[in-house]
Amino acid sequence: MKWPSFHRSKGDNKIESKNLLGALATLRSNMIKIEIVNGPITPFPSNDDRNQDGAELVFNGRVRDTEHGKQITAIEYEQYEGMAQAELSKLAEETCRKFPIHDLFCQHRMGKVGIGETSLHVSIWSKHRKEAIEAMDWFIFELKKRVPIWKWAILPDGTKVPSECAH
Amino acid sequence: MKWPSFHRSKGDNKIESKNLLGALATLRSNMIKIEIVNGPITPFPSNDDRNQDGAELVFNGRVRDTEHGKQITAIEYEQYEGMAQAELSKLAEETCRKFPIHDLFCQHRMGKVGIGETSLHVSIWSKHRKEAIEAMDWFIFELKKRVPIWKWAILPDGTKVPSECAH
Amino acid sequence: MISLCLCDSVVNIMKIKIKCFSQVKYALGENEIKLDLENGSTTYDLEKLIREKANGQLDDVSLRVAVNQQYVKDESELKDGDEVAFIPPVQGG
Amino acid sequence: MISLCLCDSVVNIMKIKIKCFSQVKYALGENEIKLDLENGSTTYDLEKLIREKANGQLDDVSLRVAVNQQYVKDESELKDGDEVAFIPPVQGG
Repeated sequence: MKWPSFHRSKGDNKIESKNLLGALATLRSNMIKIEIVNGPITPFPSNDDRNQDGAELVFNGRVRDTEHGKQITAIEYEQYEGMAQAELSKLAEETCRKFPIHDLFCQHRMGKVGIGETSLHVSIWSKHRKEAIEAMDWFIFELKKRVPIWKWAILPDGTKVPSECAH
Repeated sequence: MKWPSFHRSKGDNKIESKNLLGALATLRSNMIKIEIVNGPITPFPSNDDRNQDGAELVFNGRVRDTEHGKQITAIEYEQYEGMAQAELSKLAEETCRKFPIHDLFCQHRMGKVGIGETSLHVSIWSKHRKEAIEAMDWFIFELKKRVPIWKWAILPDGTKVPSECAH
Repeated sequence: MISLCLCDSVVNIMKIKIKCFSQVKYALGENEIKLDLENGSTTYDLEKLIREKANGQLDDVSLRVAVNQQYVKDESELKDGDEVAFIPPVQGG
Repeated sequence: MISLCLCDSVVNIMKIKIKCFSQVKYALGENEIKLDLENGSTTYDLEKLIREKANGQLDDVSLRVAVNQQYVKDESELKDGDEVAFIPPVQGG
């Protein structure tokens, strides 16, 4: 693979040094990539160079033109810098332990994001469809519960309010 | 939207002619696109011009290098021409009735597909993530039950056998 | 193409086209079979005939029936000109 | 930046940094608050203080506590130099 990334091996495999090459050959390691970015999302590569990933599932969360029924012109994302990245990474690792997926890449955008633009981009690769779908569902569900990122609604008059109380 | 496509309105909305414009404005119609193609998949556009689709979910089913534990060099897809397209279209319509999604586009490749290449490409757009994930899961599950498409495994020695009995 | 005739009178036959896919095609070695069947023959009669022709190769294969590109659930009477397919487990995706 | 002092002796204070986000930032009008707290103060004491300062604007907002960028479940004692955040419901995605 081409990207700087975090590798983690499944389980607690103890590797004897004399069997190292054989063990490495059979060990399936997950690749996780977490990026919090300020500009537009750059989609993760969806190319044909994987020969054991029968399923590739991509989720794009996009900004809608209303929040809680009120018209908005954009969303501004705010993060707890450091903690957001750490919580996302921890969550990705948990997801890879909980579901038999291969790789999980996630990009979350910060700052002002216009209507229709992608704020969250997640790609999951796995052998079969089932685990990719379940892992995607769980990962995003948990992200929305624990990763310290918030939305500010930009209203038509230009004011900016925390999304929940867009009065 | 830019593509030739099939429009269907939700429910049995009766439209009085004098209220036609107003009714059309609020009527949410699903867009369905079903393509059975011979060459490589051309991914459906994932752009920023939708303002009410908070969720965009894309599935790529790719050919793995083994079938039932045996090494293969490619898959050759076969269809019941006419019926495969009809069943896929019917299934897409059912999916749009069963789940509150907006649009469902599907491309299935025929003929020889190399290892790592995409054979099935599905994009679903909806307001929220939940219905997109459920609809994707159900659509592909049903596709694998009823759409008359089959796999022939191409073995390393060049022979071609129906996938289930790749002996 | 092969052609079988089960009828004893020319008046009482209907022409049926059978489309073969996957394991059915593999077992029979044909993409398409044209048959003359006795009037009143059903999908059940035809499936029995096809399974016999396959010499046991389809014994473990469950087949669904489509007539004129529509799945049919129960045994149904065929009519002249019908296109029939015995559909092995599908494998799209 | 605002600075509050709850201590009566210089020896017994600790310096705490509070990070403010979303509704907390909106209510307090600050990104970050530096406070001197009495030794032995807990996350509970600090949350009470913050809610008071918000003049009722955070009454309907549930807050989770993070100390040094880790969620903490129960009331915990703070120590000098801690970074604390009262985390309103998150909204990523």
